[in-house]
Amino acid sequence: MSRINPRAVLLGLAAPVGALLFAAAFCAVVLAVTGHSAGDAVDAMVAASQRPRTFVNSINSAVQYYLAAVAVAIGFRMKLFNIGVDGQYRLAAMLSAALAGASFMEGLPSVLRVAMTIAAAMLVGAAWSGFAALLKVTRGVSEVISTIMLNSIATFLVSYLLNPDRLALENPGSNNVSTPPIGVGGQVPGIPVAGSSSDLFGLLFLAAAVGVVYWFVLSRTRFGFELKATGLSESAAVASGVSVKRMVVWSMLLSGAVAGLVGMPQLLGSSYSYSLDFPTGIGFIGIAVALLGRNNPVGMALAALLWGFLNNTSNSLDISNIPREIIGIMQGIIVLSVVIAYELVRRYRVRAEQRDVGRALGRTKAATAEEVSA
Amino acid sequence: MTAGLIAGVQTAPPPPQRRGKRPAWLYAAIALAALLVVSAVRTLAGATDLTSGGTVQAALTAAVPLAMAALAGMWSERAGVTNIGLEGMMVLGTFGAGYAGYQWGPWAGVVFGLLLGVIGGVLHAVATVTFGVDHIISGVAINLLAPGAALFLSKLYFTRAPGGGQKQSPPLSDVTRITIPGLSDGLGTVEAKHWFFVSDVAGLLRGLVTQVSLLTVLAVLLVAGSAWVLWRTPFGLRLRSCGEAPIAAESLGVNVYKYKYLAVIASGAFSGLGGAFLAISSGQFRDGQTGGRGFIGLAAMIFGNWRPGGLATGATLFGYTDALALRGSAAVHALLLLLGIALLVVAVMQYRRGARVLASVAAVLGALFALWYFLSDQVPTELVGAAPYVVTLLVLGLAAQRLRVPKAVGEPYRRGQGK
Amino acid sequence: MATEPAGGEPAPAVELFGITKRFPGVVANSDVNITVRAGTVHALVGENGAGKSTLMKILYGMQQPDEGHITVDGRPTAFHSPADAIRAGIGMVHQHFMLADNLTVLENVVLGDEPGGLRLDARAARRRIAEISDAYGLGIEPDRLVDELGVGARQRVEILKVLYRGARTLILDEPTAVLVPQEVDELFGNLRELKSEGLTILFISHKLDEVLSVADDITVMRRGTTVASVSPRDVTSRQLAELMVGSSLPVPELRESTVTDVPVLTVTGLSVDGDDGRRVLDDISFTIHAGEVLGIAGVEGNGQAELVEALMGIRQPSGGRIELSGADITHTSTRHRREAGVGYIPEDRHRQGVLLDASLWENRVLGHQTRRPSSSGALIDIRGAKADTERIVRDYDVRTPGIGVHASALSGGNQQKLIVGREMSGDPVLLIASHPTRGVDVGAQAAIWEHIRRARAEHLAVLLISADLDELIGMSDALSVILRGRFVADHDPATVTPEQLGSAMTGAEQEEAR
Amino acid sequence: GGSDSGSQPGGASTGSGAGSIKVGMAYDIGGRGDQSFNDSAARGLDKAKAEFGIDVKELEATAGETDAQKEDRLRQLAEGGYNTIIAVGYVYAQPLAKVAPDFPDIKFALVDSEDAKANNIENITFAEEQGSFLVGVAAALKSTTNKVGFVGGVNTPLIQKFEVGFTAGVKAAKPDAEVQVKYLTEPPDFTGFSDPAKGETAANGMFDAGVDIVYAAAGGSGSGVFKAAKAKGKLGIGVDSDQYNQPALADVKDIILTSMVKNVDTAVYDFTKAAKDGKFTAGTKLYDLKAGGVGYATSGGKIDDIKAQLDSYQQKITSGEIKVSSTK
Ligand SMILES: Nc1ncnc2c1ncn2[C@@H]1O[C@H](COP(=O)(O)OP(=O)(O)OP(=O)(O)O)[C@@H](O)[C@H]1O
Ligand SMILES: Nc1ncnc2c1ncn2[C@@H]1O[C@H](COP(=O)(O)OP(=O)(O)OP(=O)(O)O)[C@@H](O)[C@H]1O
Ligand SMILES: [Mg+2]
Ligand SMILES: [Mg+2]
Repeated sequence: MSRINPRAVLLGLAAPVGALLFAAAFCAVVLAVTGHSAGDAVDAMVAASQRPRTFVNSINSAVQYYLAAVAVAIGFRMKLFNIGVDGQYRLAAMLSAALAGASFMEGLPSVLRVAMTIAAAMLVGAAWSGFAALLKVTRGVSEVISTIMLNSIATFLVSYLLNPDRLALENPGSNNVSTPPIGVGGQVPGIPVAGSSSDLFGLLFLAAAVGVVYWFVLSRTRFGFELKATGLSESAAVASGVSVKRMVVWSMLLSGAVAGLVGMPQLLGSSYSYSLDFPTGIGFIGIAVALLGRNNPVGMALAALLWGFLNNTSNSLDISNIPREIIGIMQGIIVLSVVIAYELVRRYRVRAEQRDVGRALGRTKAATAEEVSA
Repeated sequence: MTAGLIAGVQTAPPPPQRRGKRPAWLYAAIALAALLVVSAVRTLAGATDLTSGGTVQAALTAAVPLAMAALAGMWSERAGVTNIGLEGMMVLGTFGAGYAGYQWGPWAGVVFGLLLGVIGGVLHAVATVTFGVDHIISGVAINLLAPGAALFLSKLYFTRAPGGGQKQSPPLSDVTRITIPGLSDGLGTVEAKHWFFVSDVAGLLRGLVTQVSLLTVLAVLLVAGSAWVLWRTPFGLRLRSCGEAPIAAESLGVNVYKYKYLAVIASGAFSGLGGAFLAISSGQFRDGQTGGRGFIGLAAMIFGNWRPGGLATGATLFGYTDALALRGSAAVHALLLLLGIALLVVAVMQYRRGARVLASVAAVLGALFALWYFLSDQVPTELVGAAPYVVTLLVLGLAAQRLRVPKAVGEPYRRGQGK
Repeated sequence: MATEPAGGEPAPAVELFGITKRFPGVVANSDVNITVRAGTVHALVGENGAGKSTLMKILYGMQQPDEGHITVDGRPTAFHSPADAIRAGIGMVHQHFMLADNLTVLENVVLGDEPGGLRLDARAARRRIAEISDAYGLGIEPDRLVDELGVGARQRVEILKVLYRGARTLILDEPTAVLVPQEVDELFGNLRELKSEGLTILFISHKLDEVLSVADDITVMRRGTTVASVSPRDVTSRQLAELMVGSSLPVPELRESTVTDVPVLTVTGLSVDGDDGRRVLDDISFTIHAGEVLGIAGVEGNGQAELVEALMGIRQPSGGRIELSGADITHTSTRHRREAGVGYIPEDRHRQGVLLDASLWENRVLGHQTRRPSSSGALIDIRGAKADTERIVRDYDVRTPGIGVHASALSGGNQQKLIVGREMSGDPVLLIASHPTRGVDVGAQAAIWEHIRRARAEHLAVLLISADLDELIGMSDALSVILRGRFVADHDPATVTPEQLGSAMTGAEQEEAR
Repeated sequence: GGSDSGSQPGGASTGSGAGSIKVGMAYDIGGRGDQSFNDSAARGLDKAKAEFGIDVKELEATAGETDAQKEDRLRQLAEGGYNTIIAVGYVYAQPLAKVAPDFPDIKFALVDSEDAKANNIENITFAEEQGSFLVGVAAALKSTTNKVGFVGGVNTPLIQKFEVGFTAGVKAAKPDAEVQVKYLTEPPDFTGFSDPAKGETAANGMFDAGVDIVYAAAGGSGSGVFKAAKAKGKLGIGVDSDQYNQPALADVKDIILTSMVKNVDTAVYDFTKAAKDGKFTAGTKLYDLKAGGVGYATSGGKIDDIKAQLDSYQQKITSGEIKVSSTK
């Protein structure tokens, strides 16, 4: 839009900020009631925020959350709920780790190795989400149900494959099982940060690029337009020449491909192999982050940072004798109150807009009271 | 579109004509035929566990929380509110049962579990009914919030309780389990003979009369009671009308908000009960105990076409595969053959209905499963647990036909805004 | 029975005093006063958006007035919900059907007022329904699923619902909109029957001849207030219409013929099967030439929707051939057809025509996302789309403060104008117009007709489907009647009357000929 | 906790000046009160605290977290002045490998893993297979049906060590006995350690198939196994600590034949004591039968009659006459 409407900006900020404040207040009350000091909690979090290591870890977490959120958001744009990002990234990380660690990769140039690993992960992610898409377009099976099932099936498949008889390494004496380690040439170097022992993920830039591409595709391309149109009204989209089935397939595939990336920063920047303790559950965090960021590329980045920070303060809270479980409550409250706040703001905006239309058309009586009829 | 989201079948055409009720004998005949096939496979594969009383018993125990979750989903969706927050509400139920159960006995646990589920239901109702938030989004939020809250509370209350820990409650005592003495043993004797069909029926019956928890009995009553309330009472009619045509209901003086609230709260109560049953039957509240059962319950509800009988069947099927998978892989191996046969039956049915492509897909899959059975001795242990999920996908993908979603499910409703 | 106050005239069945109702941005009713005599048929007329439905919803307790009050049978009342109104003996049949398809007729009827205590007494309900159905000759089977009923039957179920609740005052909001003339006659027969039983009827319609034939009193509304109360004996339908709009009426008409001999759309032997496998279109053939408008008359549900969908590529035909300017497009996609120059004004604009939660310029892109000026290549040309939206807003007189507002903020008529403007852009060769002026007020109607006429003069071929027979007759160069999925008659619009069309549409004509 | 010493979890007691050590403990998922592995470690810590009056701080892992977060946990302890740090669980191997070199003055213990080596790390490992071997012998000797069962919580190499040892023990005592094996879940689904319902179903399946004794190496799910045994009048074998004496299992203690004890508490206590006394030694410290790191419990008296046989097997293992493999 040509003009920046201050009201729109204000309203856009009101919801998340209001929800955050509400969640913080709620948690403070919970802490106080259960005999903890909210002040200590704040101190602990402030202290954490000033520690370079927490900073790095938060950003690194955020990078993964962001990728997961984008994957979720692609579907959300057309009201398609890819709950299966979790299974998709785990399977993708596992298989691409096996590929990256395979001995024949050793001879290849580094860039090619990394590119192949990432491409493999995207393919696997897309293939796994493709199942859900296929079931939906051919058989009308809700993707909510099928992706939930596929998540569980992915778990079993990964444990089947992560076995010395198959893709994992024979590693006697270790209590962990993992794929062959990825050699230096297959790794993505991190960015050192002063005062922190861990580096920022090099694939931070990949996440940023994904964000830019996401923004561009959705707001500037025909595909993005059709995705949005389908989300707003499937019937109108069909009448306008959009093939909804094709949109379902493409958005699921794209979502799965991005989901495949979720495990890459960790795999290529820190773990260098897929093992039993590879982080899980990021797909579900992605859903929360996408909701919080309203599928907006910048909004999701901020939300991912918030989530990353919150999840990396648990150690500090623990040290200060604040139950870190409060973080879980806080996150739940944030999401619940933010969606309610968005809804309230949306209603307010619609009414305000209609009032504007009415005023422009001279149909409103001059001094009608601010009737709010909802 | 949200309306169709949770629906199992969305693009499939509406069910053809035959909408009238199918007679009870038909269902009985289908059940009988299924039992015959199962017992044939049991005999052929020598997998006695396929129809043993123990399996039935375990299946029943596993099915109860799923059935409660499915019932919860049905109540909510019949009133037009999609509820994927079932999982979270179940988590609250498990905690409630743990909290009250270890202090005041299992029935107090049941009540508390129910009450905590209700809190989850109220949250969902406030968000979706009062504030018109997208139902799926609200459900996701509840699924985030509930485990966080349960964990926080469990750390608070259980850490210092004897036998408890930060993530688990002290042990809970079980409710009474009933066994019909003479019958149970008699059937056991017959079952042990491994006669074709006869022993299978005996096993089935024995499972139903041995060590049956009062909670299971309660669950059966709740399923039947829900059917009665929703389909035989004015209350039920009004509630269902809110899921089919809320504006029409409103125009006849039905307070749609009230019924939606009641339905979602009932949904919370059933989820809470499901959670409580889970905690009590496993003797403890534990963090992560629900393990996605809320979602499976939802799948069972769709499988059951939003009807009590159907969802009970769905829940039992999941419970059965789950029980088999846990009890031993020999029976799961036989399950491959069973699955193969079932798929071939589906193929024939779809072929007769004219769905050629579907029929061939089913046939090929069926043949592959059968082949897998004949070419192997057992299913790799890592894959055994996947059985319930694979079966669900196959059922939804290949067999689900006449699913009828409540028409207004998932749609926002506001009073006085009907066009 | 209406209560008789001590002596003299019976109290009016309903009186409305100074009713005012505001919606954000709109004053739907302002200071409305109406008196409805007991035992009469009272008609309420007015343009779209004049506030008729709102007023009736207030009377029925579905909405609460900001100011004013209501009396029923002389007693002041306050309705907080339809339940209150039902208790006071008021029933309403809404402008749009209020039925749950997946419930039975019985369930729909008794909903909210079920016989029996804890348990629903289905037997008692069935008996009551049969009684009422027989008493007024409604012919209703209580155990059918509503899903299986046609419009006429649904209408009767709606009336039965109201009677079942013992209503003494019936509100009928545009009950005839979806009925064919014969069904309208039946309905009016029912209404007279009800009146003779002492019931009071409030009746809303846009069809002024109907109003004149059935009403005892008429109230005219304009811009949210009552502007006149007249007796049908004293006015003509023309005068009534002018009261409604405050100016003289436009008439749909095509001046000189512009029909060429260049075929644009040629359909041969088109057949379509419905979702349930039944044949809904059977062996349809026709040709539309450049500069020609082909009108299709028919009762809703006789295959028009499927014909349009088949032509647009939304539904696959099971047989036959569709040619656009000589090219076979039978199996091409909707997008391809749109790119080939097919414009489409869908019958349900909210479902198919606009994205309510998107801005006007995004709505301009809809359906044109592959063509200039909305897009270039795979990219959306935002600047081009915005500029062209400005043009449409100007040329088609879309009343809006800007092109950035969401479509939901516009009134229905203005949304429709935007759609027409969009579908006319990019020089279409064929326009498929389904009820292009439905729910649009007379001013906008005239503008839309004018745009169609102008494009026709520039060799546009038009397929026009409308329930408004005057519009069909006035705007078409040729007319076909569709009945049960077949073309059953062709008429010359220059000579045919609405009555003739009506009987052809219901099949009465065929039977006579036999 | 198991010892119910009234200790404040996570609370730092006021050090009474003894020595200058402050102990930081990083638990695996489940933490204090898991009635299992972590609890055992906690008991050791409680004992040390009670005896030496030292300052302690306990933190624990969250499900699904990354190595970086584990590393942060260790570093926060180190930076917080805790100079004696115990990492409980093999999941801390990689994180500790990164942390230890940066804090050469701090003494670390890593339980259950040799994957991180440094001259300030003591690797505490246990010969679970040896302890499991002995309870396997007990199971075989006590079984009347010649069928025994093994229920593992999650199918990981660590739990496989229990299985392998158990099977070897059974076969050693009765070569013709059959061992049925079931894992409740597959990683990364770790709910198998906390789902008693699953344990019960699996155990019931075994009992129905004629098994009469089941060894539950399944953490918290073990209670389900015992519940099934109790209902069916069969026997169960506990794991990690002497489960006969666990308050949470009081209801079912009478069917607990024995338990394979893994004395994490002893190891933790020993390590703490050594650190306090300045006797820390880096490198692997194997807690096997010989060292008293593993063994079997006799509470309840159900194996008193076969004690002699068990002792002779124990003797053979400690003497090296029997070698128990730890992998399949
Ligand atoms: N719930 C509502 N919120 C906001 N505005 C409304 C609402 N209902 C009606 N309006 C507006 O009030 C005005 C009167 O509408 P109403 O439906 O009463 O018109 P009507 O006379 O029945 O028109 P029609 O002939 O098209 O049915 C219109 O401008 C309409 O858009
Ligand atoms: N249900 C509703 N909820 C909110 N606003 C509504 C509703 N219905 C109509 N409006 C608003 O009322 C205004 C008028 O809408 P409506 O379509 O009824 O106007 P109208 O007077 O009939 O105009 P037209 O004659 O052009 O159709 C618009 O601003 C519209 O957004
Ligand atoms: Mg209008
Ligand atoms: Mg109206």
